[in-house]
Amino acid sequence: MCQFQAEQSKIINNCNIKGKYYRIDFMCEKIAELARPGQFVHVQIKNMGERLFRRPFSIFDVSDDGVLSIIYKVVGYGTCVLSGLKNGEICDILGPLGNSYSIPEIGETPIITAGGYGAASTYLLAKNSQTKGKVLLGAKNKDELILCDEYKRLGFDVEIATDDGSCGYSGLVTDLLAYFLKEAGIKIYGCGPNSMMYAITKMLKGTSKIAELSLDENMCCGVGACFGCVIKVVAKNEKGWEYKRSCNEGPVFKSNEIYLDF
Amino acid sequence: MCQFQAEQSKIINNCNIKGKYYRIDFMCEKIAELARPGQFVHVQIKNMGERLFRRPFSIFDVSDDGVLSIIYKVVGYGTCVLSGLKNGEICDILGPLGNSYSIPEIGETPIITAGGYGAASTYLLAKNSQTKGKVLLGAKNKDELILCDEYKRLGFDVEIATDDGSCGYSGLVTDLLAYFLKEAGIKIYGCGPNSMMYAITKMLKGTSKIAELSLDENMCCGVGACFGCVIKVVAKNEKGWEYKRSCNEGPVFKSNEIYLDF
Amino acid sequence: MANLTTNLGKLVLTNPVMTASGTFGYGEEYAKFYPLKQLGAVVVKGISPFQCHGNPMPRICETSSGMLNAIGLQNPGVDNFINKPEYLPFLRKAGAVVIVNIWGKSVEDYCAVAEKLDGVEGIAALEINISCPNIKEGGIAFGTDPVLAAKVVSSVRKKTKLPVITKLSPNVTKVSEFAKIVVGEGADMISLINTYPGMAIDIETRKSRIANITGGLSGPAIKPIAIKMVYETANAVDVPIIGMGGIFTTADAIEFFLAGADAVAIGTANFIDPMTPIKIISGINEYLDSHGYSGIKELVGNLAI
Amino acid sequence: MANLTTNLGKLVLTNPVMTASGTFGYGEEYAKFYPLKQLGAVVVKGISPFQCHGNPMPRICETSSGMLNAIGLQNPGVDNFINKPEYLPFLRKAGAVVIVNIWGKSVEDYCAVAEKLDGVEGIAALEINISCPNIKEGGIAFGTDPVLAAKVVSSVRKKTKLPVITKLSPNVTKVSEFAKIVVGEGADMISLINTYPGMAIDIETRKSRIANITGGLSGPAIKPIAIKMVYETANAVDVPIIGMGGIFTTADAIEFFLAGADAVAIGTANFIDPMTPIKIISGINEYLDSHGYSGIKELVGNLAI
Ligand SMILES: Cc1cc2nc3c(=O)[nH]c(=O)nc-3n(C[C@H](O)[C@H](O)[C@H](O)COP(=O)(O)OP(=O)(O)OC[C@H]3O[C@@H](n4cnc5c(N)ncnc54)[C@H](O)[C@@H]3O)c2cc1C
Ligand SMILES: Cc1cc2nc3c(=O)[nH]c(=O)nc-3n(C[C@H](O)[C@H](O)[C@H](O)COP(=O)(O)OP(=O)(O)OC[C@H]3O[C@@H](n4cnc5c(N)ncnc54)[C@H](O)[C@@H]3O)c2cc1C
Ligand SMILES: Cc1cc2nc3c(=O)[nH]c(=O)nc-3n(C[C@H](O)[C@H](O)[C@H](O)COP(=O)(O)O)c2cc1C
Ligand SMILES: Cc1cc2nc3c(=O)[nH]c(=O)nc-3n(C[C@H](O)[C@H](O)[C@H](O)COP(=O)(O)O)c2cc1C
Ligand code: FES
Ligand code: FES
Repeated sequence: MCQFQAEQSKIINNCNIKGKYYRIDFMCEKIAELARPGQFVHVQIKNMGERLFRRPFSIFDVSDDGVLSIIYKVVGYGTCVLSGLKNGEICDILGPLGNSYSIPEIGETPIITAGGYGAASTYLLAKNSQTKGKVLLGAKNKDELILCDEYKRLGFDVEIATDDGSCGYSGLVTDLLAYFLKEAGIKIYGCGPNSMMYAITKMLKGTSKIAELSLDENMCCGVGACFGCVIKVVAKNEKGWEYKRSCNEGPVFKSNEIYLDF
Repeated sequence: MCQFQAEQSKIINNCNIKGKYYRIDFMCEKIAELARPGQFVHVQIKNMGERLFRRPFSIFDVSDDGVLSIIYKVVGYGTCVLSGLKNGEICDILGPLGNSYSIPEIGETPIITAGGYGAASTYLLAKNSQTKGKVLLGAKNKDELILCDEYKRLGFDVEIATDDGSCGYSGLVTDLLAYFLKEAGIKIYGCGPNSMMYAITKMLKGTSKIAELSLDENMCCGVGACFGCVIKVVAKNEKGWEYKRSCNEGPVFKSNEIYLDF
Repeated sequence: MANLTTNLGKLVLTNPVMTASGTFGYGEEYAKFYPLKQLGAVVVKGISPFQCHGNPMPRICETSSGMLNAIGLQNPGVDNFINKPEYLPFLRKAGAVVIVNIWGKSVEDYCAVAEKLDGVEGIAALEINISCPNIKEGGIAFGTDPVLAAKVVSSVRKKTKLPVITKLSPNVTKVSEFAKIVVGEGADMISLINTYPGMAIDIETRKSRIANITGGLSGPAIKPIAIKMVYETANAVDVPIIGMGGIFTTADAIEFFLAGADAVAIGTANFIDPMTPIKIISGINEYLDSHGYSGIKELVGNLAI
Repeated sequence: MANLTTNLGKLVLTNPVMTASGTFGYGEEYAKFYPLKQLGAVVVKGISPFQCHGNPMPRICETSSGMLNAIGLQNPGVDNFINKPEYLPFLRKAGAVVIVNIWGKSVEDYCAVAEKLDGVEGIAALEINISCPNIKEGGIAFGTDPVLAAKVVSSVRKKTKLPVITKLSPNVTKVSEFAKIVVGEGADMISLINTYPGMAIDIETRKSRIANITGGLSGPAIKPIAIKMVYETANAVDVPIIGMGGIFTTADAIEFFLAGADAVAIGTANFIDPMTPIKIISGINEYLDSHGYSGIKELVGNLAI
């Protein structure tokens, strides 16, 4: 059972990294110490007024001296307010929440498939992995591409796919993944839009490979209390599926657990 | 009929003047130009989140170059948020609202009785008055006393009453007023807590003197549309009174208009 | 540019944005901000056969994303409304489309106002308020009792040739039942929602923040309730629906159209930003254009299920 | 230090602060933040005789100062609840005072759960949920029909020796009528309010933000409605009242006590700040001390009129 807590965390850096993407660093010692790859934090963004919910973000990186970092994209009200917060301001953070990716065993080559801000979720995994592998980064176009250099610096091969071909392969990042599927000794990880995760799930149906995929669902409590964030997983009952809480039993699910109803 | 408008006004100064009292200056040319003594503005304070209402404040002073100033006391949520706003931020201001004090005629000596932030409401009156007179300032204690020097600089005599006697007369400012009541040629003005205004009203009942008193009521629209801010005024009907909107027919009422039901 | 013309049965408006009764006085105040004829219609504060002083103070307070009010329908009475220059004559001169919100303490009262207003120049429709939570007699009592609701509407219907809107109370289990009843009695349109009964207490004085003890809740807080009730009602009756409750932005108004409202009314938002109705009119235009709709009608009830 | 001991008939709690059903899971998650026995009571998510998958996603969305949910009462069923280590056995070990919220699609369902729970160790009371707006059968249908409400309560009453709380729906014209009815049928306590039916639409996708189309509104937005209903109910019945709806701060809780609630429950606020109930327990203590009350009882219903 995971351990987590609420921590009053001071912002020590909050800056634009590219286009709509920002990086924010918090002094957040207790959560940083416990964090495992693939887990997330639930952030109470200050000054959101009438909007009540916390916002979930993957833990991008943690440092030994208690810094917890997030990479976030400004997509709506909360992330917009977040981008305006200043150094020194305090946010209440819950974490580390959810389950985590399993670290590749020695001899396993990790193949990380990530789309958009999904790339933030798998960085700590790559960092903690003893074997270097590949990162397949997908984005709409080259301006939406993030973290290439960071993954390269970890010693990972980075391959790129953009929808419009403005960088790397022109097409879906799952096309790139398809090339590697037959290779032995690989371990597939994925984080990105749910449609991408479901596409990977489909690709793997009927093969013996099992990916670890992180799914995005709107979250309310973030800790497993409200049942607001469920996804369908395979179950031995009359329907063939049941709901599991993506904040608690997830966000990382095994591809053979994920139930596809389309 | 009064003229008023909404103006996007930039904060050019917002600083503590004493204890819980602040002064804020806006660049607010159109409203400043129209402002008359005793009128107020209705300020939409930024970042109030789930609290919707504007907050009403007397126009303390205006300058020829379009600066409108307010003196405010931090008493609750809105005024607290207001005190945190920075130079350069914009507030939406409605004004100038309400009626105004009549300027003393030549030969009339103004006696201004003010309590707390009420002193802000009568400053422009004193400034525009051709005859200098007296200002009777009331406060709980000397730390709550504001604007003495400002009134002196206008050439007014300032007399002080504090509840605890920590400065000037020990007692109610209305006791001071009582001294002057018999003098000829005076014109009484008042602004302060409603209880103080009603006390003055009572003092004047049965005399021939008529004061102009500014009353405070919680306001919603501030322009006369909601009927949320009414006070009882004397009327020729079976009840002897009717409600008038303090934002529209007020905030300044003649003491012989004010209906006392206690 | 999309076509904002709004057909509410016989009543044709240049656009679907009105001001909600009681939040716009008798128009004079907000006429200082923009010409009233830019509005689809002005719905004036509730008018009764007699003059009414309203409730004691305090009458209003802020709540989370909303407000409570218990004004108590203060109004000059129907005769003053018709004759005094600052009321109907002012609105007529301003060229406003005027809808008169009417109320009374008895069925006879409602009829008396309707009768007096019938044939008076410059009135486009009547809105029967059977849903005010802030008066002791009348108001919400009519709007929460099916028999009384039917009686008021059928009686008023006989006294006027004007289109009759019935304003429903949200304080019922199934608002669409009331919609069906009043349409059956001759209501040409439904408007909803009125404020929801509520209360707030000052924990220092231990008094209710409203002298009347309870008040009516309005503002964004109640928008989800209003949207649900409009959706339910639009699926139950065939007459035009005027939706309101917490509309502050263009997006809020669009939500009401998608839920099934043919027109919308702006209430509490006027108090915060007097320009709200005008901003929303142009916002609707932009939304229609950018989403490829040629007119408001295409939006109404166009929810994707 | 004031005395927070709270007497709810036979049920005696160390303090008047509970967690509201459905907002606290089965306690396990929030037990990571503080020991559950610090709470007056834990009210668990609604339990039915059968396992229930709940509604499709999306199930939740934010609204102004509130939220909509249509979880659809997902739950493991009464047998799993009693036996699986993560449910009742966990709560028992944690030393929590447990109130079980129960529901069903028929009167028989309600009785079946009540019967199974009767005599099981570690349960302090049952809360009959006749007010969930998010399921097709049962739920709110029972809470908005006086005859059905009476039937459910009288039937459950016969199946259990535990104190029975009835949780009322706000979606009625006069909630105090329902309070009187269920008290007449043997309810030992009343809790209110459950969520209010609502809806929100995404104007880009034109879809409801909730897959179930409508959901239940909770949070500070509905607090004025809840306060009013508690006030009305406290003046109508003599049994203890558990008040809830938008309690986020100590001041909110005090408002409920002044309105007439004997205890309060924290719902939506848990999602925002898990420490809310604990902060409010100590906040109540401070308020009582600083205002010279020796116990919570002196505050209950002590509104200055
Ligand atoms: C486990 C998890 C990890 C995530 N990690 C990251 C990350 O590392 N970087 C990043 O930029 N984003 C991440 N997201 C998505 C992020 O939570 C949303 O972009 C953010 O909540 C949007 O908030 P907003 O107020 O700007 O948008 P709005 O659209 O205004 O939000 C409205 C509501 O929808 C929810 N919401 C909107 N988009 C999403 C989404 N894609 N996923 C979940 N909820 C959403 C919000 O939380 C809020 O409740 C993650 C989501 C989950 C579930
Ligand atoms: C015509 C007029 C002129 C005023 N001039 C000044 C001035 O020059 N300087 C100054 O400091 N204050 C003035 N006030 C009072 C000022 O409006 C309130 O102090 C302020 O609204 C408090 O807001 P808050 O959010 O801090 O308090 P809260 O208590 O959090 O406010 C809650 C609600 O009560 C209303 N309210 C609270 N106190 C008052 C009050 N005393 N009068 C009216 N409404 C109130 C608020 O507007 C708000 O709607 C004036 C009031 C009126 C009616
Ligand atoms: C201060 C105030 C006064 C109101 N007076 C009336 C009225 O006289 N007649 C009426 O039918 N509705 C009245 N209402 C209800 C509004 O017309 C509207 O139905 C309600 O406020 C919901 O809309 P909103 O949330 O946009 O304000 C009043 C509302 C407020 C806030
Ligand atoms: C996500 C969620 C799930 C809920 N589930 C239940 C439930 O299972 N049974 C029940 O009686 N009430 C349920 N409720 C209602 C709450 O217990 C409470 O009555 C309501 O939310 C009002 O309180 P609040 O505003 O503090 O949240 C639920 C509320 C929410 C927000
Ligand atoms: S967000 Fe509440 S259970 Fe997952
Ligand atoms: S505040 Fe609306 S009429 Fe005065």
